[in-house]
Amino acid sequence: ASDTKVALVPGGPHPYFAAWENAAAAAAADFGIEAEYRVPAAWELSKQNEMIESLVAQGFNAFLVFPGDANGTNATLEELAAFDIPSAALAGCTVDPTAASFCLGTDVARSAYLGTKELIEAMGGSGRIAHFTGFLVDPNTQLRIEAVEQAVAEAGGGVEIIQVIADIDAPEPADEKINAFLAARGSEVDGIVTTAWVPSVVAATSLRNLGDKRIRMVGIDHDEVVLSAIEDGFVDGTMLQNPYGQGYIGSYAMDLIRQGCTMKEDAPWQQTAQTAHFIDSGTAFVDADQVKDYQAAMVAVTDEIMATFKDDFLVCN
Amino acid sequence: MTEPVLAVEGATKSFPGVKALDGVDFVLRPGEIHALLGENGAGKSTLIKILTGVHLPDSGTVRLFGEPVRFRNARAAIQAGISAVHQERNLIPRMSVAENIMLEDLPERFGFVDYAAVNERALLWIERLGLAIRPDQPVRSLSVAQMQLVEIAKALVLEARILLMDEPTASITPHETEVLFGLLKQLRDQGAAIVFVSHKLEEVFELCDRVTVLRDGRNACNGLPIGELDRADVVRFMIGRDERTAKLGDKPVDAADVVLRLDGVATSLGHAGIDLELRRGEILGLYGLVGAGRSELAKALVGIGGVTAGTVTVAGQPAVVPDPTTALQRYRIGYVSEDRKGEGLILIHDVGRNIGITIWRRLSGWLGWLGEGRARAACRPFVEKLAIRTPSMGQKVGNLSGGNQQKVSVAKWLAADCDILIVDEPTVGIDIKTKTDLHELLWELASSGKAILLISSDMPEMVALADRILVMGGFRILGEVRNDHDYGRMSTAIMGHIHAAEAA
Amino acid sequence: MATATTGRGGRGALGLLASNEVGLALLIAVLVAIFATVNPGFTSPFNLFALSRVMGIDMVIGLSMMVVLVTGGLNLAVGSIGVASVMLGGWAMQVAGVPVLPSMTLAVAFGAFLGWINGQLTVRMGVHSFIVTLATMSLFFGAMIVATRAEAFNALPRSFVDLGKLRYGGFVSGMLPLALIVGLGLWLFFNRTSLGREILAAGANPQAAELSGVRVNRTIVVAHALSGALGALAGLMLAARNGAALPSMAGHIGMGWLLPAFLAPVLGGTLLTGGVVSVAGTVLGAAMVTIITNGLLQLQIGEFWVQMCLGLILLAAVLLDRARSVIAERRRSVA
Amino acid sequence: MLKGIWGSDWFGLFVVALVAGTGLALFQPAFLSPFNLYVLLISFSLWALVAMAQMVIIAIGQMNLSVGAIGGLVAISFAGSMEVWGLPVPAAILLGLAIAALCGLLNGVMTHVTGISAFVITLATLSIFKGLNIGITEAQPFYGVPDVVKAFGNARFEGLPHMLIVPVVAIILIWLLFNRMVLGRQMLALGANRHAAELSGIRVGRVVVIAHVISAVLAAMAGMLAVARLQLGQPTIGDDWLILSFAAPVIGGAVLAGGHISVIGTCLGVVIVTLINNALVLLGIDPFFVQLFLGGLILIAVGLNRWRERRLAPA
Ligand SMILES: Nc1ncnc2c1ncn2[C@@H]1O[C@H](COP(=O)(O)OP(=O)(O)OP(=O)(O)O)[C@@H](O)[C@H]1O
Ligand SMILES: Nc1ncnc2c1ncn2[C@@H]1O[C@H](COP(=O)(O)OP(=O)(O)OP(=O)(O)O)[C@@H](O)[C@H]1O
Ligand SMILES: [Mg+2]
Ligand SMILES: [Mg+2]
Repeated sequence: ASDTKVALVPGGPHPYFAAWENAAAAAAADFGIEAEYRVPAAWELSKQNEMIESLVAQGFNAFLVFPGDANGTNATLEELAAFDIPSAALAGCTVDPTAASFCLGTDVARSAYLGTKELIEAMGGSGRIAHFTGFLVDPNTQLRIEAVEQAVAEAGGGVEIIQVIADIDAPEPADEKINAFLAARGSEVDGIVTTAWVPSVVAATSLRNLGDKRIRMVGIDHDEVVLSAIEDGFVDGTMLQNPYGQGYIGSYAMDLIRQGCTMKEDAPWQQTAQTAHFIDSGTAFVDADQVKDYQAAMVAVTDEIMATFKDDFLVCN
Repeated sequence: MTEPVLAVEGATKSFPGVKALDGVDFVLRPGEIHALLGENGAGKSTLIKILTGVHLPDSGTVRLFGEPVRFRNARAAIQAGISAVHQERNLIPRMSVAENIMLEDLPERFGFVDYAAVNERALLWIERLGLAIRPDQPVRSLSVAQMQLVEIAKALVLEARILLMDEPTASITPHETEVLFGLLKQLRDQGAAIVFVSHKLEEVFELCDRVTVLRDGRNACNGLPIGELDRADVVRFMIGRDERTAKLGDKPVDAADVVLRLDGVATSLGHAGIDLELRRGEILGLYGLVGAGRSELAKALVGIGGVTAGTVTVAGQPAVVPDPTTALQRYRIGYVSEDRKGEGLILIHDVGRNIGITIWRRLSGWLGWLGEGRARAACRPFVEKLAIRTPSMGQKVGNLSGGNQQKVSVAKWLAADCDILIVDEPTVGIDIKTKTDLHELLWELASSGKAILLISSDMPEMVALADRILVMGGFRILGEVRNDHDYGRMSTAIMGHIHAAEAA
Repeated sequence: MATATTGRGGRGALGLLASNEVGLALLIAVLVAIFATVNPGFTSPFNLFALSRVMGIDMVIGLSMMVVLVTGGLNLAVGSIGVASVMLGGWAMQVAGVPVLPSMTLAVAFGAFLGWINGQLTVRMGVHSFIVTLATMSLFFGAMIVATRAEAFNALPRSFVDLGKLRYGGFVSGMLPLALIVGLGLWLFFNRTSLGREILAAGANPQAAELSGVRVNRTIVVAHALSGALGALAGLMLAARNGAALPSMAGHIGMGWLLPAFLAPVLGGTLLTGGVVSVAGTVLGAAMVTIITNGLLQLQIGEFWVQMCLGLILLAAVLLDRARSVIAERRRSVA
Repeated sequence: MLKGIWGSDWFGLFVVALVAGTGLALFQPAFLSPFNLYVLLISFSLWALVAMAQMVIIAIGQMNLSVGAIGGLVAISFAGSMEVWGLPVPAAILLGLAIAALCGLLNGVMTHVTGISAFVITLATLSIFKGLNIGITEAQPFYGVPDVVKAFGNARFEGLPHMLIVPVVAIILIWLLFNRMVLGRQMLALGANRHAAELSGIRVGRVVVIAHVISAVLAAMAGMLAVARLQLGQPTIGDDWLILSFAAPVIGGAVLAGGHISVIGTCLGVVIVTLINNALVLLGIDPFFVQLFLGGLILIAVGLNRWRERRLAPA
């Protein structure tokens, strides 16, 4: 057993992160460390910062943080570093230069890009797309908007984005706006790509209510509503991530770093728009065929990363 | 002797820094109108508030038909058959006159308010009080006097056995007072017990049967029959010594030195063809019945409600007054509002801050710097001059007695040291002693070269103070009376102008 | 004769005890004592530093709302103004290469300007500032998003970012003394200048103030401008702490600040109806809330139950405070 | 009669809404499509209840910051009780209303007994109710909403959503309350001048508590409608209600200090805000400009209304 006490801190209360709790428990048992999942009271950068600061005071000595803001969280991680407390960005990345040892998660831009590609394919290579996404002030939202644009551009002239609706991270406004959009342009639009949790759920529900299988849709994340809409054919697929793997591998890595390992510079890092130290925790497009056993797929990815993680990314003596 | 309906024994009530009541006894019998008198701050309203459940006494007992009672809220008192007109206005401005009058007990039909019945029953009392307003009119469109009458109607409509009236006549004119007195006497003869608070001793002698006087929260006398007393006795009970008549000496008025002049002024409030001259050293009276438009004219002069035609000349120069700030700072015109609660005072601020407001700019130094001590020091002389009864300069004005609030409202404008001072009903609710002082003060101000426009519904006051009296009605000037300080002649002349206009 | 006109009669020791500020101070002392015993981490230098930093920022946010509450209005756009001004400041520092101090001044001036717009709109349109600032909250924020494309300025000069790390005596963040100085300034403003007194008078009873020669409209505009400037200052403090000028700093359209903004002054005894201000109360109110939040986060409470406990403690605190003032007031009037 | 309408304080808003609707219909024909009108009515249903919940408290001169938190707590209790305990729908509705009544009772009793401003009390209870919500759900939605409820959220009759019935009934009752019932008049009197209301023998405590209960029940109805509409019990339901709950009544002419509200004005306030939001989507505004337009349009709508009022004033 080691004295590592790692905190897994999401951006706020959100179903996406629920798997972190199990991951933390599993990691604690498997690696003989302490690992706890701690949720800020509200989805707000300053709340998260306060949370992290108070966790330091409680003796946590390693942090896995979903950045409340890709830029803003850096200052906090830097301060942790000043106290020799290692940290890493989980699920989403902080922007370089950063004190985070690595970013283990989903390349949001790539996920949006791939999702759009899948959508375009489902539409048969041409048609009009709408993009529903989250808060504009979230730097990830920009990346997603750009990634969708890029995928569309690469598809040639046949595909066109007819509308982007942002700032719909709360369910009631999302319902209001998505349905208004479908009312106004439902007949024009051929495909919908959503790159945030709530819009995915709401759009899937709306398509189901309309009984509309003409409009194709690719969502994001693993909400039950989206998954069952995929099964029933209202949604073509969703871009899944691997939150459990993030929490589990992240805790493992933190313990090793606490024991003196350092990050390898010439590791198989991936380069993203935000950071040069990105590790893909697994992103997969899940359609009706895989929706039943997507979890197994993710476990496989997790195992695969675990198998080589220490050798690939760390220098230990 | 008849059984008392209401008896107070040894009532005591303290507020932070003040002992408002100190062992007061009071006995009210059926079929009497009982005067409750005393200087400002003597504790009259506090006693009334104890009887209506607004305050609980610290000690002492209240007996209703011999049974000890303890009213925890106003509702309890109302249910026990006590209704009251409080000194402060307590109306809901946006609601109609009728609904305000009936608020204690709105008639219902099938679970809904029966507005026909509301209006009908309210109208009855509106008419009995001689009020010329519609029951469905919103209260906020009324003048101060009309609101006071609505407040009275609100108390009368309950037809309670016990009626407590805290200065009901403070801001109504003699005419309405007459009507009210007729009603009250009628109620008394039907067996009601009425408590009547007033600073107008003439009214007390006309109306009341017995007198209780409070001084500094104690009984100065307890329920003496009025027939056994004369005015001097009552005054002695109230202030502990003999009444003093105002010493108003000779006052030069320079007829050539016109400081304020209106020529054919019309205002957006409805005035038309107003001509007026106010001279240095002069006290010019403005008399009229309720709704004559005197207060409105005063407001127009300080920039509230624009002048739409004619010219205003201040100190020989044509003047445009866009707002009260300009009136005060540029033309040195001040206005003491008749509505002290709404427009005169800042009830949640302390005495010092209320009096000082007009002079802060003048007192302050670099960057507007103004120390609390300096500001208060500048106000202190006025607190003393008007004998404002307050534990300190830091007392909230809202906690002062009604009369003392009025004094603060006047003191503020004395401090402002204006060349032209418009005073609107300045002595409403002020006790006789301070009233004398205030009259002398206004006289002194005029003697020292200020010009004063006095709006008052108190005819004796008008006759005592004014050099000339303008009679107003229907937002016009009806005529002018040169004052020879003879009450009989003056009141005949004034009423003559009013009746002439009514006849026309 | 009871015409007492001297000094502060009727206050005394009990009067002091009855005051809201003393009540809050007592509560804070009790809370600190409890948290310090229950959790040793609470008094660690790291925690004290972090706590004092958050406290300082929340105090300025609270003060920024307070100056408008005094007029009987409110400013929903504090967060929007804070973010918009800081983004301008960030741009000046990072892109335009303006030195730090002038950039900060620019940001504060811009905040004052946006506040001035709020004030002017309120006065000119004659509608409640609630509506005006509701609209400008979106308007200012929207303009900021359009101008910056929601991109953060994350390469701010070192000397600016270091302000966030400033510490005194090893455990007091520089933010706290700054907030206290601002508070002192505002106290002087409201209690020792004619303009400050006029703002209070106008807030309590605009008609009476107007008739007494106070330019009520001007006091409203001044208060809003001051609020904007303070909002910008809070924004700068937060930007220094975050090491970047972030569009997300105050949450969605700046609404993330509304809670601390209202909480501190209202707990501190500033009336929502205007006319009564307590600068010390606002400062102490902000302190109390940050201490409760911080202390609570360190107790071992199931992570999803923290928010409910926060509500319960807050409720308990205001109830205790209320009981104290009722008892003190009663004693005082009997005495 | 006509003159009464012309002079009423909501007429200007009505004109503004009409102009906005007409303009929108001209620019974007889809605005008048049955589906869009249905979508608008759905939004109206929810927001009208939310606005009404706040309006009742504004009427008594207080504020209720916990409207959204109560709505959210009821939403998850409603969905959760059906999913976890398998409660039949009517029982779940009753449970939701009962919880709301309890929340309202707590708010009302606390403010009245302690005399602490409702702002502070409801801020604390906001945290408690939201905290309960998060504590129970751990931020996970309840998915097991019965089909009847889902169907109700989607059902329409000739283009009118079934759920519209809830706010329509509520609006009529609230209108009657404030315009025709003693209790409502007492609420307004209390809001205008608490002291005067007390002196008039109004049982202030009772009125305050009832107002808070009514407010909470309205919030609960909004919460349950949101569940029916979203077809799941989202813990985040209610998080976004606060601003709108104040905005609609105040745009509709309510005096924030209390004593005056307009039920029709509040509804028109909701209509205007809903129209603006709809327009921003229908006109395909670049997302970066949405907030800018939103703020500008609110300002213009309120400005137009004010301008009309001022023109009317001297007449
Ligand atoms: N709520 C209060 N708080 C503090 N002091 C009060 C309060 N109410 C009354 N007082 C004080 O109690 C004393 C008696 O006041 P009260 O109103 O009974 O006088 P009053 O006889 O009615 O005078 P007036 O003729 O001026 O109306 C005054 O000194 C007043 O300042
Ligand atoms: N002809 C009228 N037109 C409109 N309002 C009138 C008229 N007559 C009376 N009023 C009412 O009376 C008020 C004007 O009275 P104002 O206060 O100016 O009279 P006043 O002469 O000062 O009398 P007082 O102050 O003694 O009541 C108005 O506010 C209005 O409500
Ligand atoms: Mg009195
Ligand atoms: Mg008058």
